[in-house]
Amino acid sequence: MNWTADEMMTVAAARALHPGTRCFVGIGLPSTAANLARRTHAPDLVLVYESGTIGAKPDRLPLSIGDGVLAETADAVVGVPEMFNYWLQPGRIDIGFLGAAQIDRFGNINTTVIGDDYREPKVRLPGAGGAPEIAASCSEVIVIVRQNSRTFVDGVDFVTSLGHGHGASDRARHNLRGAGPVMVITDLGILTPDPETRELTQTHLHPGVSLDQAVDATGWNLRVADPPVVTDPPSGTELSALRSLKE
Amino acid sequence: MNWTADEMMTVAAARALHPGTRCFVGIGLPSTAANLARRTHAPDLVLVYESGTIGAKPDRLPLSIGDGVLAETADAVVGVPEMFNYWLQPGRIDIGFLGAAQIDRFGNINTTVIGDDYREPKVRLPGAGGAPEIAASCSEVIVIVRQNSRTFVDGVDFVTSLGHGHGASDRARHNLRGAGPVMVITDLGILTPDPETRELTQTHLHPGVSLDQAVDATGWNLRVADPPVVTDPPSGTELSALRSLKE
Amino acid sequence: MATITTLSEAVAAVVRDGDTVALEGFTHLIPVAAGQEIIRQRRRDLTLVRMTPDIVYDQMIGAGCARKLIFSWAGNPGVGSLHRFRDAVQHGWPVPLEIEEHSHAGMANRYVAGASGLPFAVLRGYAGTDLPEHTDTVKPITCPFTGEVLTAVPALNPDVGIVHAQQADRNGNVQFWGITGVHKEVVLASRRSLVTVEEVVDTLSVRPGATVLPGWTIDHVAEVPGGAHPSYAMGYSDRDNAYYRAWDGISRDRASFGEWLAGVR
Amino acid sequence: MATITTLSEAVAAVVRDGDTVALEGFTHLIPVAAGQEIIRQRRRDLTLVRMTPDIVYDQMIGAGCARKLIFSWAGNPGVGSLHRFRDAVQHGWPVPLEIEEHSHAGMANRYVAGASGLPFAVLRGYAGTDLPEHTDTVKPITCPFTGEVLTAVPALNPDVGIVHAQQADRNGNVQFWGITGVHKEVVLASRRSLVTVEEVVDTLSVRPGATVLPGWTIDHVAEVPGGAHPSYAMGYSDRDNAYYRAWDGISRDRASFGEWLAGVR
Repeated sequence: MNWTADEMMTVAAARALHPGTRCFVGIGLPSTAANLARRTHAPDLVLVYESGTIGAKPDRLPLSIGDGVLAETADAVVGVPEMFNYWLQPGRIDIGFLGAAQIDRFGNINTTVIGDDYREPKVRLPGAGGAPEIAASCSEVIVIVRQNSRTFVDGVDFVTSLGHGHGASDRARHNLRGAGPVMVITDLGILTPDPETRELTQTHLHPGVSLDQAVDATGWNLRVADPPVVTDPPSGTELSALRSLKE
Repeated sequence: MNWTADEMMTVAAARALHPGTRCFVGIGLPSTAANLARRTHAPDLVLVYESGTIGAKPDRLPLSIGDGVLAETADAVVGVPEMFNYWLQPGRIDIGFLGAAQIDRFGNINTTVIGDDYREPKVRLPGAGGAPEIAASCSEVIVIVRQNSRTFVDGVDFVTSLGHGHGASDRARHNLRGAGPVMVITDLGILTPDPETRELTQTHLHPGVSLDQAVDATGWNLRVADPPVVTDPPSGTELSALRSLKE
Repeated sequence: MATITTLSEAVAAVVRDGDTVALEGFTHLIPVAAGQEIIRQRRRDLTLVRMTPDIVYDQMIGAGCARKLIFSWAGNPGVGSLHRFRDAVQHGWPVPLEIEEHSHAGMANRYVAGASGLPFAVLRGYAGTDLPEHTDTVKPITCPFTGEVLTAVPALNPDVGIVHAQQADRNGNVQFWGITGVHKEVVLASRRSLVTVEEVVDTLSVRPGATVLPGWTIDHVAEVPGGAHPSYAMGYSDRDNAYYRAWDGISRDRASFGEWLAGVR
Repeated sequence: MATITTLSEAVAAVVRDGDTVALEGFTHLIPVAAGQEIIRQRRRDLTLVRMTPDIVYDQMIGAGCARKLIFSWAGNPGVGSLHRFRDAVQHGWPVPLEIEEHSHAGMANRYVAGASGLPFAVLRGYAGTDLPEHTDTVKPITCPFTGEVLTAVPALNPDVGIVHAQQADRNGNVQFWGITGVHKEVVLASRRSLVTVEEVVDTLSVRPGATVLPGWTIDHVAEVPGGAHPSYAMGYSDRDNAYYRAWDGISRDRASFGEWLAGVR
């Protein structure tokens, strides 16, 4: 069975979600991966969307974080202030699942502006949404993003959501409770922060991806595990579950 | 038709509630008076109880502020934090209806302790409940309390709920938005704060009550309007509505 | 995920001597049976937290479970005083009772802060009253935008939060409706939680006005029909107003209370 | 008590040039028809407030109604960018657009403070991000009990708050259910309010998960069936995902947007 790089990325992200995990899900790739995990190895995954739906069990992929199917199938629907104050902020959510327009070697994320001048941006992006507090308060953060040198930059233009700042002690300095990014899952492989320095290290490559590809796709001098692990390819079960989800 | 002093007091309190008024109701005399007003001249009175029931329309007198009949008949039922934060605190409620164990010449109310020593009280009373913020945030406060020298004291032992403090500018100094007590309705008559000094003045006597009775029942040198107005006696309609309410 | 168990096992699992324990329920859905189980298990030195200490806390205080009470209104609603509470405060019987006294608005916001993972809450409250003079946990705070001075109160995060609810399903998801007070806040603010319910059902059918708490926010669920008596569970029982009145007599002196206590134990 | 009137009368009554106006609805129940009526009435110099400026604000910004936007996420959900918003920010077309940018948690808490009559709200937020450097309305605040430093944001009290809901009764009591976002907060925080509804009914029959706002908290109610399109009203309509995708093409250049705008006016 053949698969695309995006399919491999989504499958790898789904695998990172353990059964029973409470997962704060953004729309797009994170939502696809979380719903795939629910259809495969983690049927009891608790999906939390910032629209206020807790324990949503959608039977189709929602296009937005506020689709009716999320409210109809949720264990509880709460207002947006309550979602952020009672559910996210105290650290009740295990995994925050984020995307990025730019990400740097410490997992800091930009979704605000491209360009040096915030007031005169080259490209105006949507902005923060729930991401800064998801990145701050979830026990762990997983980032899903395609790996290329436009996105994997040597210094983000704007820190929308704090990763590991400038290194090991930065999150503690900001009094953040969550551990920050523990995994960046891409179409080429997986990066995890070095336990000492918190710098992202390419620990996994997806099948058929070369180390050079990963290095070329990264805008900084990429650290690499020696040797990187090759990810298991998507199984037939995973692929068919993913494809039926997208129908 | 004969009536008791308590019935006169309740009728006088009910009359003070204008149609359409939003009224924060404590249990006991305030609740009886508010429900009487709803049965007579003000059927559209909005009764708000601190248990979270907004627009309750009980068909019998509730014994507690949290009786089921309040929730069953309310326009909306909200949690207690929301009641205080979204409904009381911003000044959405017109009238706060309070009782008192002690009250002084400026309408300051004690429901906490009798005696000089808070830690070793002569009598331990229930405490504040919702009263301090009701007294602070409602547009106006009406107090219903039996007039006697044990209750009408020259200085309360404990300020549980601020009336006019020590006089005219005290509420402004505490940055309170509501006007404070505008009327104290008793079994003997009605006291209203002097427009200049805010000292309570006996402006009304109920039928058959002498000025001496009011003066004797008051623990400070009572100011009296010259002459005090005699309250209209309870009408047959009022009395029968009140009595059927208590059945 | 909540463990569904018996009341005695649940109380034994969550309440320890010296704990800070909040039994909540604003007139409605008061976990009275759980309070009596704490008496039966002879817990001591508890810091009891409750906006409206009423019969259940009068019982626990009279039984000597508490060394401290954090509260905002201690009375027998619609009836009068709490005699065991007064005896403890005025005469130290059966043990001295320290008090920390707030307003309802302050207590509600303390639970909100606790449920929100914040160290404090801000409100317009206590201004001009004598409460801040006697209560350390009330402080001024200045708005960094307007300069206005408001009041701060610290978060409440009890060791144990206990409430009564109408229903749970077999996964420990709980729903309650009617007057819901600070039910959600106390469960979310507490380190350990116990919900007693009228009924465990196969599937929750969500009611108008109901709040649903997912089972993973709750540690223990125990089925205790009538567990709120003499308070009530809307849809299951009515408030036993006669019992509230009768409690006034039972609790008025130490001897008659002692007889009642012997019956519970 | 709410006045029940037509959409055009209601918008004329509540929205004035220069006002701060919040149209809310978190993906669901977005008052799109009211936004287009504001375009039709050619309001100018508005400060628009909205957590998730999406199609309706792209339309209002493209039509030149706004001089400032206070927001936390400006995009076409599930599709991509807002082209009129980008054109205004990047090129000042049709008029320059000042922005005040927050996170969702910050915006939600600003409405909560506004609804609560407080000048500010406290949260754990913005820490380590570049937002406070560019947004004046984010400041540190210290807990008076623990010394911990948290973040304060000022209250939002718009001149006008507008939401869409499923139902009102003839007294202007409103109910909405499903994803309710900050509906309650924006109505309670705003000086004037307008609720457009799918249907005016004789009597509200309260649904599970529904919020009811009493008519006396609302200034105007207008019956506008389909008034949330292309967003949806649970129980009445489905989200028109195709329209969200189509908007990407309509809004991409000034000419095609101009054609769309001529059709609305």
